[in-house]
Amino acid sequence: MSEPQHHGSDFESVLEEYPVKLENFEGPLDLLLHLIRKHEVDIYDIPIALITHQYLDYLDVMKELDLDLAGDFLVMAATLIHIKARMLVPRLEEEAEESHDPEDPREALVRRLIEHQRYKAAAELLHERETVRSAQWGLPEERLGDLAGEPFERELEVDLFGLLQAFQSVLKRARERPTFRLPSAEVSIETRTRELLQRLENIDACGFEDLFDKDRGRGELVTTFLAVLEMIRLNLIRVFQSASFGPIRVYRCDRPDDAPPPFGDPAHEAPDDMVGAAGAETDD
Amino acid sequence: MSDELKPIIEALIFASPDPLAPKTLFRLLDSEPQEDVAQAVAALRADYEAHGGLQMVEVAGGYQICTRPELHEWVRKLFHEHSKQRLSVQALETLAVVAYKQPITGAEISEIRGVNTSGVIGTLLERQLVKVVGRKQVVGRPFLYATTREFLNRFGLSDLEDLPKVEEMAEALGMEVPSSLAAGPSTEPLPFDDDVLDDGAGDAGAVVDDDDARRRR
Amino acid sequence: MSDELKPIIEALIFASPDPLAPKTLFRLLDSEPQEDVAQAVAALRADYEAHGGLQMVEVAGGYQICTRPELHEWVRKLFHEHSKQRLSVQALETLAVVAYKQPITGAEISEIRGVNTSGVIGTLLERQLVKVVGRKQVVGRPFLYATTREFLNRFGLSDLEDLPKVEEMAEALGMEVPSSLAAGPSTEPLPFDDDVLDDGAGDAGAVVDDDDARRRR
Repeated sequence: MSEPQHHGSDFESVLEEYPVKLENFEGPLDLLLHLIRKHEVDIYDIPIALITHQYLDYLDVMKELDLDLAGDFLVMAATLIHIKARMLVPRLEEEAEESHDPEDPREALVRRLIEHQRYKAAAELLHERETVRSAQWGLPEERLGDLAGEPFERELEVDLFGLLQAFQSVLKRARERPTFRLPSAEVSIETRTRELLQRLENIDACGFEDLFDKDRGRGELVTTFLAVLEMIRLNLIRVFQSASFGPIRVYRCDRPDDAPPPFGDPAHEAPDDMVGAAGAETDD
Repeated sequence: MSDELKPIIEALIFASPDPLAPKTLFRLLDSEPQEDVAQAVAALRADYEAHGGLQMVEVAGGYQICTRPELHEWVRKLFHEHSKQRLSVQALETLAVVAYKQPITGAEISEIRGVNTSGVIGTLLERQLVKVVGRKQVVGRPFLYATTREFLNRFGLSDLEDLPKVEEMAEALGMEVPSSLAAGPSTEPLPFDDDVLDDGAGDAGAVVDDDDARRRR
Repeated sequence: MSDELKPIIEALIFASPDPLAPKTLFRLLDSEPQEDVAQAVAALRADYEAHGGLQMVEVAGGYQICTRPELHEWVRKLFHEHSKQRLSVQALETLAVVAYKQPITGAEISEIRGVNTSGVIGTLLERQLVKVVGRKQVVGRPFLYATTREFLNRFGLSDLEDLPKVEEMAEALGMEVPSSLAAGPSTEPLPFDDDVLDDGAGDAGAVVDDDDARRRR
């Protein structure tokens, strides 16, 4: 029984795989922990002068390398210097602050470091759980519709953020939704007919879709379409399609003498068969 | 031999979104003789015959594990079971519109969302996330909907003023807020400056006003 | 009795879009005594222990049937893709803080981690691993974050109590926690105290989800 090549790699070396790169300190606490480990000093008895010195040196290196020196690192530098100062004058401090903080000035920092270290450990354990879990494949989402016997819509666990996001997407859609207008009075069918004829003047033929390429919005598209129908009726253009669903070509032709009168001619109401007849020629 | 293959084949058939064709199975297990694979499949099918609530069927040229037809009534019941914590995208969007635009009629919600929402409002009423708070004084006197106390509980809000505003969320996400949005502490509980939609909700007095309804037509 | 229930329960767990909570199972099978249902579930789990390529796990407060992790590489071949995208160290550490200290504000997370975390929280919100459960009643009324069901699901945890405990952690660190620190005069509660964890989880539950909090008792 041969196994796929990568088998096991995900499980056995979870901790090694955990993507900690000490060079890329996530923050000042990471850097401090690194220095403490590097110098093998006791976290509960940090030689504050040494560590502060090292920490500041590191910041200098970061500056030289032009790394993005986050403010968090500078805040920690100030904290270290402050602790160092208090270590140098412990008696005075204690009297000044009464019994408020009789403890080692390093204690608060140590507590933070320990806590931070615990969360790092927790993150590693979580990563381990994630690795195992991601190796357990559940029933694919696609199958749920079959099993439900009807279209399946997944329900989400929602929070305030989800609520706001949902509202934003509704508003976005509302803004993007096309507005419906009938052909506006701004461009009449007659005007559009003239424009299209002018375009066809020089080229003799073009693709059907090309006639619409200047149109913005549904209203203009409708105007152009009606103009095309009108032009067909007036025998100003001919429209051909090579095959079902094939491209439609539009050809200009000279207006014969027996052509019907123009659309909108007050002397002649638009005949009922106008759209039908023209439609038959464009269809298919 | 077949005993080692069976679990692998079972896992593959289970995890496959489509019926798993024998051809695919042979390819995935290409280090094994095809007759062994075929034999393991046969053995697995026999197991499922004797087995409990699931069965292995051959469909569309492949194998699939599914629930036994006699149990479909139970499965159907399951899919009609809705957790209180969860909402469909439809329901969530509708709830969001009610939350930020209340009080609001069903027709207004449908207009904002661009789809009919009556079914979803039913779901939200059933789950007590929205309630009817009155009727709008326009033709047809439609119901006005608003969110409930259960809605506040559900989202950990003490009152409607607690609803997040867009700039706060941007902050929580570590994004830059366009200055137009961040401008000034609004006394208005509603979060959006939106030309099209804000008027109606922003002015609570105007919501139940005829003018407002006319403007939307 | 349990023999008749087992196939039904198996079909339900198999077909459930999310891990099937015992509560839901009891409701679906409300004509049966709960102890019979519980017994049938236990028997089914035992069957799956002995069984082939699938297993029954308890995750995110419910039961789920899924493939055995040992067969991962085979299943992965089926999808010609690598596993789900992993979380960054930043995201994992931030999640750990939220998980143990929930409900917690963004500022509190940054304080503990020693770095600004707003960007990471945004990522976690988007991936639905944390959620906003309300606002802290202090100046600025910042959002309170907690972990989601998806968080439990992603990390294979049955509930928040299933989070790794302090002893495991100390072991992973290879260090001892001195009693002075563990029980120290800190005004700030240490995070991995069970009491603190329980309270935190209970409170968060009480705010967002009564059912859930009750279930944990």
